[in-house]
Amino acid sequence: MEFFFISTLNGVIYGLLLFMVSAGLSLIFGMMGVLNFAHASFYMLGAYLAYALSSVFGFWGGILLAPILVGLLGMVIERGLLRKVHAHGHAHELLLTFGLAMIIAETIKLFFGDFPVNYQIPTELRFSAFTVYGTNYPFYRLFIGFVAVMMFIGLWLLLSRTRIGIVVRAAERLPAMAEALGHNIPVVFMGVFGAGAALAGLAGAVAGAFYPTNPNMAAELGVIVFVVVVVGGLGSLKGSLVASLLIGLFSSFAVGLDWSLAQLFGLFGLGEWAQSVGGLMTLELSSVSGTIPFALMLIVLLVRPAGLMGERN
Amino acid sequence: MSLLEVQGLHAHYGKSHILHGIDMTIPEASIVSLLGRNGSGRSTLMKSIMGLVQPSAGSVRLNGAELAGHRPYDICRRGIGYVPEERLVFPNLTVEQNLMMGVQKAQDGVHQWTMDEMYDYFPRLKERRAINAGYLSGGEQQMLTMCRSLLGNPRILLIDEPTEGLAPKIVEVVMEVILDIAKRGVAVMLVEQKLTIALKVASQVMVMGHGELVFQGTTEELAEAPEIRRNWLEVA
Amino acid sequence: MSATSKFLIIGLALLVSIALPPFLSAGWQNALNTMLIASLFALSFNLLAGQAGLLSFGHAAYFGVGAFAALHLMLAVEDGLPVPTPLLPLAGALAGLVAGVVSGWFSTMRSGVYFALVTLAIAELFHSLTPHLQGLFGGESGISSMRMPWMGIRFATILEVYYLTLGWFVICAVLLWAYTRTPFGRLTLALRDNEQRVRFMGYDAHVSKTLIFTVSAMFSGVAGALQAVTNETANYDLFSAGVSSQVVLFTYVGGATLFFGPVFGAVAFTVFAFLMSDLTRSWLFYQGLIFVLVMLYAPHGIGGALAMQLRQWRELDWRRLVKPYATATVGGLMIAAGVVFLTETVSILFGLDYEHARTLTPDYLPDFTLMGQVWSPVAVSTWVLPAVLLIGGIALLQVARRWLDHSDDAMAASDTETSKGSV
Amino acid sequence: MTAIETLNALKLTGVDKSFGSLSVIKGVELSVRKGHRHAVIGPNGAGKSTLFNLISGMFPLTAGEIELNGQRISGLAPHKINRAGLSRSFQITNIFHKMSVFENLRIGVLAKHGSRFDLLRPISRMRSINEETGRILDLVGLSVRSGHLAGDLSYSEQRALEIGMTLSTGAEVILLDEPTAGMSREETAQAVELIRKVTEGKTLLMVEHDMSVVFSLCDRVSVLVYGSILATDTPAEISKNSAVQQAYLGEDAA
Repeated sequence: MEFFFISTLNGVIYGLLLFMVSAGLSLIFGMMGVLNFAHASFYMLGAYLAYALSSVFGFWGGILLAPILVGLLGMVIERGLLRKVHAHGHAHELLLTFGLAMIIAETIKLFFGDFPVNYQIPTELRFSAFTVYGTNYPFYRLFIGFVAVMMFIGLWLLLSRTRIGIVVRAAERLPAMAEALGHNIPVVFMGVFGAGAALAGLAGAVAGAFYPTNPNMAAELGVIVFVVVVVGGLGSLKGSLVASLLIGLFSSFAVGLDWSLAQLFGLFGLGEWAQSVGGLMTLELSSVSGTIPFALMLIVLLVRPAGLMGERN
Repeated sequence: MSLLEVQGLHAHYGKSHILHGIDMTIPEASIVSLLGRNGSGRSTLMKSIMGLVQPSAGSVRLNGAELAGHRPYDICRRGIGYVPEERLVFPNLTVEQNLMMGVQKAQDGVHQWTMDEMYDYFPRLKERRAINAGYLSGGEQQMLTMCRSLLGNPRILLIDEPTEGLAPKIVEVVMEVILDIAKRGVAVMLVEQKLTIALKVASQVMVMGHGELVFQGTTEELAEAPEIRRNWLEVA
Repeated sequence: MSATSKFLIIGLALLVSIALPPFLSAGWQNALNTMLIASLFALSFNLLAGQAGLLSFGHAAYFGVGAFAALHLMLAVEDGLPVPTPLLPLAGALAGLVAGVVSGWFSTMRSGVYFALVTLAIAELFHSLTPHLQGLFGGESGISSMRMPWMGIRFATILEVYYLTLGWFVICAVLLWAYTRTPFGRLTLALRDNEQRVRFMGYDAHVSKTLIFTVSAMFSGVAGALQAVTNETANYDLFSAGVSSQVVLFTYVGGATLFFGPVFGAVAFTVFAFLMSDLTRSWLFYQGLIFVLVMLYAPHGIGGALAMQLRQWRELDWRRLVKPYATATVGGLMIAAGVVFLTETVSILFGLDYEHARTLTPDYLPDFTLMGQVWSPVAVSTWVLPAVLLIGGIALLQVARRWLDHSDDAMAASDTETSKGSV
Repeated sequence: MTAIETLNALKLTGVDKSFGSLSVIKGVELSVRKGHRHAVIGPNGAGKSTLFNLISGMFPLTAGEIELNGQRISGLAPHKINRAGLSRSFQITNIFHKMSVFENLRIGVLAKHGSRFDLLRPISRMRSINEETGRILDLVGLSVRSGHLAGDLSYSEQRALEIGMTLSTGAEVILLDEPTAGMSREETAQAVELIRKVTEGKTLLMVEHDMSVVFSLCDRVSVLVYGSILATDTPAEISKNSAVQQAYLGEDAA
């Protein structure tokens, strides 16, 4: 029971974090058709900037300022770089963001070194929220989840209740028509790209204090974020949320389970045979927990490329 | 005096030369019907005026101000509304939100439309205002796109094939609204395939063929030009 | 460029790559060997990405599979299987082919971004699964073996391995080039250009793309096998996204639209890495910067841009162009110098050594050495220099561009005049 | 199979197509006689392009059957339909822009001769293939442009190439989708002559808006309105048909 409870909680919170990063990626893909390889780099940049700024403006100052800076950078990238290669097609845009991801990672190494930095939760936030089954559950984990939930609500309100949100949703489907109705769509695109980057930056600023902040954090999260948006459906916010939670829960449960295919065969009396086959048969779920998201992504791409909630291919 | 003035307008789709130097003027508060067969370049003419297709040469002036080369949002804000043939409602937004997308500040001396006026024109839209526009019927979508563009308070409204695929009753309603719009001082440029309908509402007629304007005049003048009808409009 | 001069250049390159290495240090021999492997990998990748227009982000999978297959064969040879060492890469080819048929069939069911994502997912699947598969991939530590002598050749020195790699590279490059001359090679180009039309002209597009994918994976497998033969070991790291990215980088910087473009990129970056990785720890930064600049300003790669200049060689009026081109070159070099200076300065000032030095002198910021000079971080001159380089460089580029635009206009004007005269 | 049926190169029986709840093609019956030139006309949005897409296999049918020379082709993939002897052109020029004009045509000739997956012979040595490509190049009048990139051709040349590519796979039944779309009056006249020349002895089904083109080329005309065939007859009879005039001009015209 303890395993179940803690795993669920951790999974949900990790999932919410994934959502914070993938929401922007999904939004950008839905609108512009750009699969942004540098998106997880914005997450990393958020963490490092928050770390650097927190030494001057304090922890909260860092968390507040870092996403703004990352968002501005995103806008500059969209306006100055992406738009420039747009005429060469989506593959070229993809390659450009792929190059940007490299540059961002190397720039961070240049300033902060090729090792984790000491970005820490301030002591006033370092307490346990509650104690369950004798384990202290850190408050900050809940805080990460809280920020993500607030972000989701904020985003949802913005998109469904405000004029800006309506313009964004309209431009996502029919940009030329929206422009013919008098809306400056190039600026909207730039804003969405910046907002998506800022969200990833916020996620980095918040999560970086809890998880290690190192130059590999973009590469580590990058592919998982792709898994999330593909499984959820490229361009679908709701899909991203569901897929994030799914992957989050899955990762936190799989680590603790030692199921294997051989055990499954054991239920049918083929256990010994499966054991003797070895290889894939005897792999425990916990050791392949890193593999399953990719398998899931592959299956979704092949069977239903629109994803769980996407409407279009 | 003339509101919209097009001079020597050329346009290409890729390599295809669609418009071969169009010259035309549209007076204020008039209804001009643009006739011609499929592929004669009527829709492209509208899109080039709107900036959705970049003209390769020529000028488009609204009250004397040059618009060729401007972006569509700017052209819209300066007073040209556009209702595309494909209707293009935003399927993921409600009827009301679709209408909100059209709202623009009115310029001086232009009739300022309100949401209520739209609902008076088409009570059906009011009933369905909270429904996603993707679920509307073809006729309702046509009403919606016209109202959406009207809310931008245009000086001239370009409407591409409004009656296509609509039941005769709805066609009548739409045409009445078009007449009413013109009465309130908004010029209308109408692409219409059905000759009888086009002639009924129009004060002026233009006929296009192979990317050129082959006739420009009043409905009476067209009636006296049977060779134009035969060569460019009828199945003969 | 005429066919004969192409032939001459290739012949000369071949001659140099055969005759020169014995006179080089082992380090250079090793670098050349790496270069050939990277070139072959990039050539095979480009068959898919450049010629067929299918951008794969997971080609490490076939490179890695080829490497492990070769190692298993090497282990078997150690146990007495009579396979000559020079034929080891055949195992890589076979493994690449098998993996390519399967992944190719599935990934080419999708196109565009979705194709890229499928290939990415397949490679990640390999990367995350292989450390847990002890038998096939040797778990996290991988598997190792040794090259066996054959016909009196011991394959003990890097030079011997280099010649083996060179042989395979030449064979594969010739085969890949011949491929472009076959009907199927032409169809490959047609598929990139307009897949829909190909289908309506009587071709099964899916089968065709699977076949192209397979050929590409097969040659990638050979490249992987050559790497395994060189290193005598391989582990799951071969499947990492880094390996897949490298080949993308080589290919697009070199120029995906040219047959030898990817070789150009692979050679340039391998030499760059070999020379720079000792000099600076920021070389990966420069590599990324070069890639992005190429994507922005030379979308067909450096090779593509050069080829275009070569094509226009005769038509261009060089007397008019000398001045702007020279100015642009100086401007570009100034910007490059400025960027390098700033990057290296940052690298030093934010480095661990400097941090250590600062703790020794808490009151002031100590000087640092760069390019044989001593600089003070608080001196104005230290920052004026890169600023001058950057601003001056950008200004020169602007001037050069204005001259170029001007000469274009002048040329266009003189063209119309002559045509008028002829009428 | 009766004698009459064998005279039909193409036969559509009860063909329906809907996209979701939207019914675009409704119960289309259409027969194209072997050797005829047959036009499909109709107002905007009548479903002409959809009909072509159904025949050529781009979309699956919702209901009905399509036969080519008495052999069922509905449900086949586009490449199989092409191999069965039906080739189509596209309304929007659909060529290989980055390949030479010659190679654009050779791709089709290679398909015709089954050299689809040939990986073992250099293409330059395939003499008969290259000669046949040259003949088609001559036929569509593009010999002087042989080595140029197809993307560099003028628009009307590209349209001619489009027709050449449609012919190159050796099909006996040719579908041309608005071959004169976007052309000026003079270019249209040239295109008509070209189409007449290259479809000699073949069966042609074409979508066309320009009535003068239809009249000068075609033996039969079918009028498609709201997804159904309103009438099929000779051009002269069609122009007298009041229902057709009404569909084109409005409720109470004619």
